[in-house]
Amino acid sequence: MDWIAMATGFILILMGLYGALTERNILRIIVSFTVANTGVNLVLVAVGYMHGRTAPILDKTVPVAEAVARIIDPVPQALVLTAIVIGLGVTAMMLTYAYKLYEEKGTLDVSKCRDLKW
Amino acid sequence: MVSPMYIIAAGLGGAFLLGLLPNKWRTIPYAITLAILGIMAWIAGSWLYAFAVQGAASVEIFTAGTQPPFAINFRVGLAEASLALLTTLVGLHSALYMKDTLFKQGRQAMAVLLIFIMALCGVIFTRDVFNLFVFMELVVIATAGLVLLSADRRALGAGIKYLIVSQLVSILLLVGIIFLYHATGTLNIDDMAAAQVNLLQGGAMAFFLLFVAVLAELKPFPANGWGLDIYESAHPAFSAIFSTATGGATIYAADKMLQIGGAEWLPAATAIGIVTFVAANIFALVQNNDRRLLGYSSVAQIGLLLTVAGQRDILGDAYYYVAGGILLAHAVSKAGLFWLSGLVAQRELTDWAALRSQPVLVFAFATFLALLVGLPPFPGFYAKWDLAHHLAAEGRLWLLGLILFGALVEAAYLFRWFGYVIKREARENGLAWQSVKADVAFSAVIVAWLLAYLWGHLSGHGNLLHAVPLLFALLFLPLDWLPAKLKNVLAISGLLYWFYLNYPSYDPLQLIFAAVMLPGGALILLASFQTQKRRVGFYPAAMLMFAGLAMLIVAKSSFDFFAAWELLTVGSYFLILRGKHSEPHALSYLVFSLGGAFLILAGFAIAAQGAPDFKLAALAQVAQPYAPWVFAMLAIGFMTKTAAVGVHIWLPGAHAEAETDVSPMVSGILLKAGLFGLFMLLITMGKQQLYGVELTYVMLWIGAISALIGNLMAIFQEDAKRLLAYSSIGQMGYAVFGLALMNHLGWLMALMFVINHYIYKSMLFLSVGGIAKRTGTRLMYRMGGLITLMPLSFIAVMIGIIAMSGVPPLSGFGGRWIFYNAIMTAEYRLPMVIVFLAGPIAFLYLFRLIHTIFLGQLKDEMRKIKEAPFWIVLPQMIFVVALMVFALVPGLALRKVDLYMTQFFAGNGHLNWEGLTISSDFGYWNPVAIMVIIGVIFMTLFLWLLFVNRKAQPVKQFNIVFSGERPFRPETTHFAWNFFAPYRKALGFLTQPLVTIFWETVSELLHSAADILRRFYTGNGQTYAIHLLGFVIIVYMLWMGGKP
Amino acid sequence: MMEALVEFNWMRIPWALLTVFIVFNYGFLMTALIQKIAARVGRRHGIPIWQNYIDLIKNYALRTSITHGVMFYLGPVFRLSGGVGLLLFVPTIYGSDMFSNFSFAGDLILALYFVFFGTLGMALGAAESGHPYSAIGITRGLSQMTAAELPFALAVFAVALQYQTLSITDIVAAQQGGVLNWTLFTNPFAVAAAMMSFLGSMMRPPFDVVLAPQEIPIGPPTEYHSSFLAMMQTNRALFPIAKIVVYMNLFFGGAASWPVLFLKVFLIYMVSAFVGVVFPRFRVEQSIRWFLIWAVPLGILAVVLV
Amino acid sequence: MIRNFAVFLLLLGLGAIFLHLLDGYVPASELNQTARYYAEHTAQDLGAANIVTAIIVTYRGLDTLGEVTVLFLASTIIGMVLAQGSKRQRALQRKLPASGELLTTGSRLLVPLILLFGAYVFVNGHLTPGGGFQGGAIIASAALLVLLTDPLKRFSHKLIALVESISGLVFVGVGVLGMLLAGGFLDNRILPTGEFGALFSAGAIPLIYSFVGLKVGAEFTSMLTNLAETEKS
Repeated sequence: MDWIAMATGFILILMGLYGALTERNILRIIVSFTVANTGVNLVLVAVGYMHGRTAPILDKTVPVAEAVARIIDPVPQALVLTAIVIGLGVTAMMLTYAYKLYEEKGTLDVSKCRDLKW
Repeated sequence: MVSPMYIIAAGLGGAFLLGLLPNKWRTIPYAITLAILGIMAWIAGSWLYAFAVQGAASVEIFTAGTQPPFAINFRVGLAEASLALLTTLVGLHSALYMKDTLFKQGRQAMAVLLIFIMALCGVIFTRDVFNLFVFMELVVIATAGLVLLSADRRALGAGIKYLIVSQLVSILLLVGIIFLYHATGTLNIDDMAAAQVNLLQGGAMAFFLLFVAVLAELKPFPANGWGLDIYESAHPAFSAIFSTATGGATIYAADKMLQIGGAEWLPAATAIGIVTFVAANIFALVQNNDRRLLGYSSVAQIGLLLTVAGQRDILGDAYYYVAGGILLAHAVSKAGLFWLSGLVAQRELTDWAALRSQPVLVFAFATFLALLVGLPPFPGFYAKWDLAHHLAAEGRLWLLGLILFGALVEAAYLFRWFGYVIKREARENGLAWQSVKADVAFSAVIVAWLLAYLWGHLSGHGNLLHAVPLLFALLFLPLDWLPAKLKNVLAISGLLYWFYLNYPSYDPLQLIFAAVMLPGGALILLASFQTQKRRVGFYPAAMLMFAGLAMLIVAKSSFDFFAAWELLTVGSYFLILRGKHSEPHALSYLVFSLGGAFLILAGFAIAAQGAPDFKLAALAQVAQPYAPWVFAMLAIGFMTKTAAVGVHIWLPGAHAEAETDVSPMVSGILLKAGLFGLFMLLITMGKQQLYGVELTYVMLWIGAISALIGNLMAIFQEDAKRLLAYSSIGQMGYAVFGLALMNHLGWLMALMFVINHYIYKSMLFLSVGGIAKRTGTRLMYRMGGLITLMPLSFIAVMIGIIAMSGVPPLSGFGGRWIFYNAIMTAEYRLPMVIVFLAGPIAFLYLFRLIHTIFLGQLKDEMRKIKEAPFWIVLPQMIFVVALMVFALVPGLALRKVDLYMTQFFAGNGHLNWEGLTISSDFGYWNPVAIMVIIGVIFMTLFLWLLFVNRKAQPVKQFNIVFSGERPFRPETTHFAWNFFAPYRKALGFLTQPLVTIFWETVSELLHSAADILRRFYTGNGQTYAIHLLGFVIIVYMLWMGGKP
Repeated sequence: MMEALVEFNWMRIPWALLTVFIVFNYGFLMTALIQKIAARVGRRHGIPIWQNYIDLIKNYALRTSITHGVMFYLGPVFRLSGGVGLLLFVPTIYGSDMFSNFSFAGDLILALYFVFFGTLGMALGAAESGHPYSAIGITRGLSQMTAAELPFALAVFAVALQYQTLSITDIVAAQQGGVLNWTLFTNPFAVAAAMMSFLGSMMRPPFDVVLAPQEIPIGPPTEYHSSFLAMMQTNRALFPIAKIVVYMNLFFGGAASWPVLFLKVFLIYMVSAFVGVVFPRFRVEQSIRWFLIWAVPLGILAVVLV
Repeated sequence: MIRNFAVFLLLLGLGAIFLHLLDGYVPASELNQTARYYAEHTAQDLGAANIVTAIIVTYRGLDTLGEVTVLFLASTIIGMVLAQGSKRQRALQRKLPASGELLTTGSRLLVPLILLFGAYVFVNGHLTPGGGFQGGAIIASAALLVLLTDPLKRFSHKLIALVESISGLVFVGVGVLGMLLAGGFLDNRILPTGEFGALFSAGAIPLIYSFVGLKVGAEFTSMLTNLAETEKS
């Protein structure tokens, strides 16, 4: 049953990529990429999941002694946090470019800036 | 030693510090940025010093006080330290370069630049996969930010494409990393490598994603449209960092990935790398935007580095030497070229002609091109040499072939560009000169020459920059401001002294070649006294050629031979390029010569079979399956230099369009380098069989056909210098024929040709050059009747053509006599037919030369021209005397070498020289007797005629029996145009330019293929992302197919 | 150098002059005779036998002569010294030391290449005259000569291979003893090729486009007159004989005595005359094609089969 | 049309790759070596209750430093690019209609609470779930709420930049201190790890994480304000 999370993550990535590669409007591309990033983050977290275990917080319910048997893998959790932040950074950059594109070319259509080719 | 972690800390601290400063400040933030970049460079430099000089082992730096697999660790070794130094130095210089842009943008741009450099150092140092991902993302965002600094509005589009593609890459990377973590349980690169990732379930696929994502950052062939757009539109200083530092860091990251993947992934990396290298170079053929061309070139070089990384298993400990050589050569040249592009106002390749207003920049440009193409003495040369040898030792010949083909294409479009710089007319405000930018660019030149010295020092073959002739040639660069006459004296004395110095060490064969090349060169240089100006650039090029020749003769190992070969090629290219219309011809000369040189490189590499220092003499012991191939490659390589038929089309243009005193040098001396190569080859390898065909027999036919074709084509030329050029092809065909006879007299004949051809061809080129200088034209039908006005030139040409046609009294006959004796014992007779036909044909174009120029009717506009300048006539007269002496006493030169040659053919067929008669096994020849008899008969008849016609009355020009009417004008009565019309009807079909058409279609094919395929980059960001996805899927399917 | 001068047998010079004198007179008479035969074939009476002597005396007697420059002056000198040189470098009478002339100086190849000495000199001289017709004549002469020389060179090569020597005296020595071991019979293809090339070089009608008396009045020597023309006419008599002597030595067993030489030279000369009267004149490209199609295969055959 | 079909095909290929990954994936029955090490050593080495925070701040501190730099970079570039573009000094002349009643009073009530909650989250990062980034995001949401209610509100960029830079410098400073005093760069044992579970425990983790929280909050706010100011008033 625990593969559902990962499967949905993969499906989200595919949907996000499809949107990003077929949409013309840059804002839609950015949103699609965000969806894809969410999918990736979901996969990241799903990899760390172990059946029947709890969050890696050592408090009264999970004393230090039984930590090894009770908690799930904390490393993907740490990685996903960094991945989210980096996803945000890149999305912010894309938004800036979207703004500049509109200011420069008066359109949000990505296929309009094709003057650098061949 | 300061811990490398401070590089990261300094970068970040500086960036945050800049955040604190008020917006208005400019100079202080700029000073801080430079200071921090300086500190980072100093740290990296000190570590490099520790590793390189003190030989310290690579050091591990832990973070968070815990062992690596559980925390991120850095490793700094020799490679990392040098890459970090490269990154920080390029960053510092670019910051200096971008002073005005940074001031306009303010402190934020400086902070972004600092973080960019810091992130690159992070990518180099980190040993943790996820940390590598974080630093790579930092590089992505910093790049997206810095791209917008560019003044070019199109940078925006480039930035969007870059971000779209990098989003895709980061998705693949993340999925790859997490599954790899799941499979191996660790994020540390070294542990992953130890965990043998392919065996664990799911690990191979995860590694595939990671590997493909990192490769995508390297701009592989199908998916590199976005990279090219950034190069084209970004600020040149940023492009410099992007191509050198980002390229270097990412290739090092890919190298770390390969350590994880292990040997199974090397072929994949090699395949992707070589496809990128060749495709990018071919595409660059049709570019005319300078920065986009540099983009293609960077992508190609990174592809080459990936190929080298893919060969790390067979390169062993030479891996860092080769990869380092190519990477540093690419980095320094690209940085320099991008910085130069900032100085040029317009973006077309031809606009770079504006560089000519500053000769220093031209020198910088030449240095960067030589560095990039890998010409001696730069690191690329040593690296390519070792790479070729390791590939050949492993038998990966198709890879070696592809690399050499790509390098040849690259040399073609780069030196075509150099031709534009030297030859195209420059716009007046073409150069946006700023001293800061120029100094930064020039710093790259200094680093380039330092690298050349360093790589020479490290190479096992001896440092090229220690070779005295090369140093002597380079000495002329700083001396270029001296007046031409002084430099000429220095050059001549240098040549003579070097000949005198090495005289005792030459064996008779080398002595003849050395005599032709060094004192012979000095003799021709006499003609260079006649220029008044400083002649900037002539003497370094000429002396480079002579240095190459001097080193070629005494080369013992294959490396020295090949280095000398490339030196003389480069020197002669720069020499030929000086001619007024010589640009396309010099380019075709260089491409053919480099093609030949690369064949020679491949030949030596296969012959060496992995031996580190391969002696030329060892060519004789090459193992059987390779020997014929080595022979074939080396022979073709040498024959491109002697312009055998098939590879001869560069010669007419190159020799005809060169300057007056350059043509004899190139034609009389340079062609002999090819002959010397063939001599060396035949002495060592002798007869070889390839698929049952005797290779020397094929050479025999090639020599015969080029003799025929060369002479035939010479007949129909209207331009005097082209006529002489084609005749050189014919004469060289004779010499190759003589060599291919493989008997004592055949070789002696070839040597006779070396001497004869040098003397009369230099003489004829000098006289024609003198005439062209006086009459202002080289077209023969526009001259005529110059015998009265230019008697000395006439005498030189007459003696020259008598010698060349082989008529008895003069030395040409000696060559023919030895030729006849040689073919008596030759085992093949059919090629003789063609050579016999080629012999008399020489008469035709010789007569045409002397008739149309000197005899016949004098034109009106040429009535008042004077004799050729003194300094051009003097060498000709010396040559006349030399011809006479050589005709009278051929033994002077040939006796010693005749004895020397006996050792090659077991003593049979040698001449005996007692008394005045020279006799062979078949015939005899007494030059003195012939000269005396003919002289006596001639003088008696001449005196008799003088006595009878003592009252002969000289008449005016038109006083000829013209059946009663008066000749209208000199033009109508001087029979010169289309001189051999009937001959063209009879044998004209032989002179169809088939070879020219063949080579033109080849280049046309390449250009049109490039032009069609480059449409592949439509410019749409999403299309580029689709290309990347396609690339991933294709590599996946190939990999899946490949897996057992 | 000096010891070579001492042992040089000075008597050779007068003997050589004697050879030249004999051949000179024989040439004058024989060429006139051949002219007469050709005329008689055309049902004309033809010139008297001593016509050449009359022309010679007339030309030398002319008082006025003009010169177009140094090379023009040297043209005939080159021409005649070429003819005389060729004669002297080849041993005329086999076996007699008197008449082996200066053949010690060089062998067959010297003779083969010395033929061009005269042609080259003539070409330079005629070109200096500035007359377009002479230039056209020279181009035709040189073009035709290249094709004509090829079969001869192949024949010579075949003969040299057959007798394994390049010295003419040895070749003649090898052909002594009976007609059957002349090269004509031992190597017929070579002789056939050589005789075809002989036609090309004798300036007789099928291949006389060089002089082309009607079209470009006598081609190269158009501008020459008086003593220059005289010198050229002496060469026109001397040079064919010298060439035929080479052919005779190589292919027809040489001549042991003067009468044998006179007979053989006449017969060989008759071959070209015989062909000349029958065939019309070839254009230059036709003659080149003729040589390459007919004569050269024979030469190749000779070389390959020897 | 062909493009969409091509994309579809390629994504099918990618889907195949993911499928290959998916069915090759076997959930781990028990912790692998890295996770086990963290589970056993976090408590007594670093004294942090929240293992994820321990990994983020100390064990993989460099990543976090990288992240923070990413944010700093993003906000700097946005500042640079947008400032470079339009000149924003023109006064906001037109008056927007006042936003709805519910929104103004709601925001006036909620903003301080959100700020407090945000501060709580990043101060207790090492004890309870959450940490610097989550807290910073919450603070930024407060700023977003303010902007929603009053789009023409202008925050002082100087203050934001100041907070951002100081917290960045502190982070780097602590890192360097870790190298000088304790085991290595970013080692948190420069301060006493205190007794387990208390507020002031786990060495420098709370210090680092709170500054990270401040920095992230400041950067998000600066991004929001920069993007907001691009509104053509």
